[in-house]
Amino acid sequence: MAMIDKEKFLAERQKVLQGWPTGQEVDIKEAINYHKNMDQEKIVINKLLQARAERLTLIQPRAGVALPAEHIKLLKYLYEEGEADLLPTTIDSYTRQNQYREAEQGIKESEELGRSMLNGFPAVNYGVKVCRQIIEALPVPLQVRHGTPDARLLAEITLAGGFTDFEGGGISYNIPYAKKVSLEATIKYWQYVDRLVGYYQEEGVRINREPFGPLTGTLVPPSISHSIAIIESLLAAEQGVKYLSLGYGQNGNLIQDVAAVQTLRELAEHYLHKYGYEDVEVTTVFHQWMGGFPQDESKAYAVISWGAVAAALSNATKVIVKTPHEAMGIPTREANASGLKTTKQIVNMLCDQGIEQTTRLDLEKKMIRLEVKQIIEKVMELGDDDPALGAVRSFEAGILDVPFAPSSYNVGKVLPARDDRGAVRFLNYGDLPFDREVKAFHDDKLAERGVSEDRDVGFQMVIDDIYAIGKGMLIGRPRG
Amino acid sequence: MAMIDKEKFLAERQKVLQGWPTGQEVDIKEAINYHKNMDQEKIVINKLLQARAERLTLIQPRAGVALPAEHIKLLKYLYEEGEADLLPTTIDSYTRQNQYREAEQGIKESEELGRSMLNGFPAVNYGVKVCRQIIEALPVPLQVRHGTPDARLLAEITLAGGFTDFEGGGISYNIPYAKKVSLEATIKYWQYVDRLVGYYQEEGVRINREPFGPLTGTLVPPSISHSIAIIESLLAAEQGVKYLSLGYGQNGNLIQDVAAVQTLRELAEHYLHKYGYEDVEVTTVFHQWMGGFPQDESKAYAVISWGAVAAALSNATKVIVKTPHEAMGIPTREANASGLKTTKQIVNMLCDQGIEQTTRLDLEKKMIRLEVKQIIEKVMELGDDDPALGAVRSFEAGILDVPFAPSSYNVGKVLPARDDRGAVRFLNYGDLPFDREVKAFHDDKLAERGVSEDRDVGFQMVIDDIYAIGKGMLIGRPRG
Amino acid sequence: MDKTTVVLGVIGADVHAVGNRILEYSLKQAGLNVINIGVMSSQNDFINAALETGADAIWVSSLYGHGEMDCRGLREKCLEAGIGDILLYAGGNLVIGKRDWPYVEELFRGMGYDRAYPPGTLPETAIIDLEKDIYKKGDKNWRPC
Amino acid sequence: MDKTTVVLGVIGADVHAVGNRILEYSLKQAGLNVINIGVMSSQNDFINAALETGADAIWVSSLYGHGEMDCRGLREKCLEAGIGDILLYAGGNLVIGKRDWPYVEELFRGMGYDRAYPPGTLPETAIIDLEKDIYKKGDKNWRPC
Ligand code: B12
Ligand code: B12
Repeated sequence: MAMIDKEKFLAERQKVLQGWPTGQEVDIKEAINYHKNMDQEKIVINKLLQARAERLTLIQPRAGVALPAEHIKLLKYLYEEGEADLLPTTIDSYTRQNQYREAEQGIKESEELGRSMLNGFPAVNYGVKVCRQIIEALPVPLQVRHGTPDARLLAEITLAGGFTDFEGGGISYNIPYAKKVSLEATIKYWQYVDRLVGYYQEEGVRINREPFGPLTGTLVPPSISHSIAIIESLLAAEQGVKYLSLGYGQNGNLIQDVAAVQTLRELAEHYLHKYGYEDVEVTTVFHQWMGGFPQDESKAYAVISWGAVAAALSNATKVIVKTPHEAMGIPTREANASGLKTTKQIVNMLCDQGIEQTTRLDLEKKMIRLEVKQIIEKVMELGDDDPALGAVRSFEAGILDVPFAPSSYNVGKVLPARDDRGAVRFLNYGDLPFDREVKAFHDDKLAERGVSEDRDVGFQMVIDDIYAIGKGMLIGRPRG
Repeated sequence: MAMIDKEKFLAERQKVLQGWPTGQEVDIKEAINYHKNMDQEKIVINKLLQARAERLTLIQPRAGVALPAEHIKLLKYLYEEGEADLLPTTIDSYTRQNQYREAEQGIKESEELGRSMLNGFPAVNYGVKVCRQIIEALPVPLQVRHGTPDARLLAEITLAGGFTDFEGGGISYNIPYAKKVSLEATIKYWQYVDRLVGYYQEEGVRINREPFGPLTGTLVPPSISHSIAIIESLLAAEQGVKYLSLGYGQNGNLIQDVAAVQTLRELAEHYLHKYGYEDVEVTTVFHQWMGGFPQDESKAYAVISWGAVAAALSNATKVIVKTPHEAMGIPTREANASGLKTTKQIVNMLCDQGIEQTTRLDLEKKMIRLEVKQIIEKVMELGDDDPALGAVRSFEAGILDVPFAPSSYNVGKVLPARDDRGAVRFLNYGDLPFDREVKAFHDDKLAERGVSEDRDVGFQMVIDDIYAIGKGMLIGRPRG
Repeated sequence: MDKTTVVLGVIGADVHAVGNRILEYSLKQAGLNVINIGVMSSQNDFINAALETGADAIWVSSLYGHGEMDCRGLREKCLEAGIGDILLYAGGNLVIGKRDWPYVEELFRGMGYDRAYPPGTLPETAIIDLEKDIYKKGDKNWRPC
Repeated sequence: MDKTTVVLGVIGADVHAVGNRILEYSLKQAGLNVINIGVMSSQNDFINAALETGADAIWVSSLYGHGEMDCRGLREKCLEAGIGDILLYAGGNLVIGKRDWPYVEELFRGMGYDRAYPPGTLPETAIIDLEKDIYKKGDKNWRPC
């Protein structure tokens, strides 16, 4: 695989744009012009690169409702009251499944009931013009956040609509977000998206791309999410993407989380260089704990704060913020702003403190590097140095395997569990291509926990760990 | 000074108990019996020593209202809903000034209005029996928390009333809590309190004593509060106290805070042993940020969480918890429980993570040890090895000097400011007995900040730092 | 006496898989027969699975917020399919946003669900209810735990 | 034209000293004459300082929660002392607990205070008000900032 041929790409575009009537509004030349006349302040990558240079951590919420006027109000509020540095537009689940008819129905019901019946903003249904209304109504740059296996039309419409950052990837928006969509297909869909971004790039328009780091958000060992982020980086770079934000979902053990963020950029740059992409800029994204939250809001604030601490100390370029309503449902705007303000206070208080490179931190980093190397080498071997082919074959073979993923294209043998300090380890390796050293490390760590809890290392630990943070702990210790 | 002679002590007791009619209810023999029949679960030191052994951090709120029934309800709620491990009874400000008449007035107004018109529980006015009602109504142990320069009667009544832990000290409850009460006087008053605790101890009743660590709560450098805690430890040990919890108020830089807690116990034990007290058990108390809080509750949660993080990582035996209402006023019970739950979640998530001894941590610890040594040596020299005399003379000479203290017995020359990482340093040494090495260290650290902020090191930094946390930062950087 | 059979799945375009795994595990641990149709299941998937296996109950999960739209009409579909009296339970984060639970419960009862569960419900709670409901209906006297 | 003189202090058994220091510093920076009687000052301490210095205003701080009780009657004492028209400001955490500000403001206005300030007020805000009030009273035309 190389960069998609321009002619072929342009031909495919015509088909994609027919997916829904609003596709016809997209005129890419006009869109490029629109972007070129945009205020520099409204371009995500400008803010990200500045933050990276100044070693700041920016804060960004998740937010999206069915009706545009409400959506704008919501985002304004999150900027003004919540002090958000970057804003999102989270897309609803019907749109994510290309079910635009259901989305239309959701819009109607929302209009009738006067409250959002969709869990996000249905950008495709609204089209380019409405997207631009949103962009223009807000003083900070906006990103599209979703979870769409086939986001070609969504990308066409939102990028033409003035968004300067687009989340997702052929793996990261399939495996955790779909059941029966083939990986081959989604990688192709996302090569299209990347090619579209690359096309804008060729024309001098800088769009940032962000693979979805946290995957299923639940006890994902860093080497798994890092490997997938790296493969998606290579796939994106191949299509001409120059700006990448790579994400990682907090696991809760500070040292492991810091090690993860620090190695994420380092490893991504390493492999990008190795495969000949010298001019790609990498920034990092830290997601506050993505698994089950405590119901109690005061406890949720603690989880949010702890995520902010790890984001700040690991010096992630931005942090995606949870809210005190997380366990209950889509947050009110007040709850959303609350999560932001808590995060802002922590990030501000910690930005000058730094963290030292300690023995334990070094060890975590060493292990992540080792594991990623073993995975990526095998992926590239299976794919004959083509990351797309490598990814498809590796998922088939269980060389790549995401815990708790709904996709039938995921083998699903890997099981994670926390060790005695709360770091996430492998309980079951499935078919991951790890050598003895790696396995001995994880086995030892879990054995340690077994001893300290006086029980067998096993599946009950996984269950207990899934519930743990929601129940006020980090490690799912046996009760009583 | 040595232990107060028993006869003299018993004679003084008779006078003290005449301070207010309820004093007559105190029958110390009966009280000793009462304590001996108390459930082991209700004795503070049992819980503290167990926590210390298991490396846990217990959580405790501040709470007190005017009316006993309301006070009991409040504490029950903080235990049941707030998951408090230890409970307080915070005493109102009139009682703290021995203004029992004004307290009586406050009780009346509270009864009439149906809401507490006092900022705490007036234990002296209620007497022994009501105290015992409180103790008996609750399943966990209780401590008296106040700020009383002359707490002799309060101690008599509350200890006879079944409390097993008593906060305060001749210095720490004078300098930050009084204006014109002589230090000589308060040290004597508190020798009485310690002697009373020592008396119970001789009779086999274990009462814990806790000097008030945070002092004015505002940018107090660790070596100042440590020195005072050590002197109060020696004073207490001299009167037969065997259990001491030593406190420290969070400053906000994690490494400095961890260094402070770790050295606090180490140094206290060192000096206790040095002066011949081998059998005193020392536990530690971490106070979440004691200075001005942000008005915004979400931001207050962040400050609370960050305090909980430092408490857990430094492995303090207990943490005293702030609430999201801190900047506004005495918290509702709900807000109080919220602060507790946030803290509990953090402490639970961090209890197994630990923190490594790093270069920066070592350096902070080294500096604290050095500074404390220079202060304590000078204090003991001035006092001819008598800590009481040493304290009085040292405050006169500015060898001991607490920033922002209201007392006219405090020289008040010392000025603290944050360095470029937020650690609290000395901007003005006043007459502190520091050598060149110490001063060079602080000067350098502040010069670093000056350079990074491109402004002179000076008083404006102090003002900015006082406001900083309340305004969402740690370091008071120049605006604009 | 047959084992009680439960059809389990996550309805609509919802991909939240973790709770579904745990429910399956817990139901099996409790000795029930579980047909897990997994995430992204349509109303028809539920009906078909129930028809094929002669299930006693359908447990519908909805986490992602579209539960109100997705779950509507399932009871009617059951009636059409001739299994009108099958036990219908729903759980998860059934509506969008944090809403008063009694309101949501009423909503789902109105839609023909026998029981609905708020966020954070532990499987054990619902398994005990299931036992009761089945006992009440009188066709089985099995006790799951 | 004389400098404006403000008597500053913290009333009652209140020892909160930090805000008092900052207020003194800010008032001086703004060019005012400040008589700081410090923490733990009684109503008489305020009156005496105002009489001695012919002050234009009294700034009372109360942080610790007993403000409602401690501040009551100060206006009457001023009247008795023959300085009934002196400007009286109060600020800090004036009552116990987090209460609606309008309620507290009304309470203090009712007690004869010209102005009352909620927690977190910056000195500058009140200094500007002071300028206005003094200007309105017409006895001085000095502008502090
Ligand atoms: C992990 C997670 C994800 C992962 C899911 C990975 C995967 N494939 O499984 C990812 C990141 C992919 C994700 C995506 C989305 N998510 Co999500 N997610 C969560 C989160 C944090 C935890 C869910 C979880 O695993 N919990 C742990 C398990 C054990 O608990 P459980 O799922 O609640 O199930 C238990 C009980 O509810 C109960 N139960 C469940 N069903 C039933 C049924 C019956 C009959 C009974 C008796 C009991 C029962 O028993 C289960 C076991 O104990 C929740 C919030 C939370 N709970 O903290 C949000 C949450 C569910 N997600 C939400 C949303 C909106 C989304 C997205 C639309 C948008 C987004 N944020 O990107 C997409 C949806 C995509 C789609 N099409 O479904 C919202 C739903 C909003 C609402 N209802 O108002 C939530 C509540 C977060 C929030 N507050 O906004 N999410
Ligand atoms: C530091 C502190 C202490 C220190 C004080 C050290 C010292 N001697 O100065 C210590 C630990 C000793 C302490 C003790 C107590 N405290 Co205290 N303390 C605080 C805290 C955390 C910060 C105060 C501070 O320094 N702020 C920084 C300065 C710069 O701000 P400021 O004081 O608010 O003043 C500014 C403005 O308010 C305004 N202002 C103030 N007065 C006036 C007047 C006018 C006319 C104007 C225009 C403006 C103005 O300008 C100032 C400068 O910007 C506050 C809560 C908070 N604010 O976060 C509680 C707080 C004031 N304390 C409180 C209480 C109850 C107590 C105690 C009774 C009990 C206890 N917790 O131990 C004792 C009281 C002892 C006594 N007799 O007074 C309560 C008061 C409750 C209420 N009003 O409902 C508070 C609000 C905490 C709480 N939420 O419970 N405290």
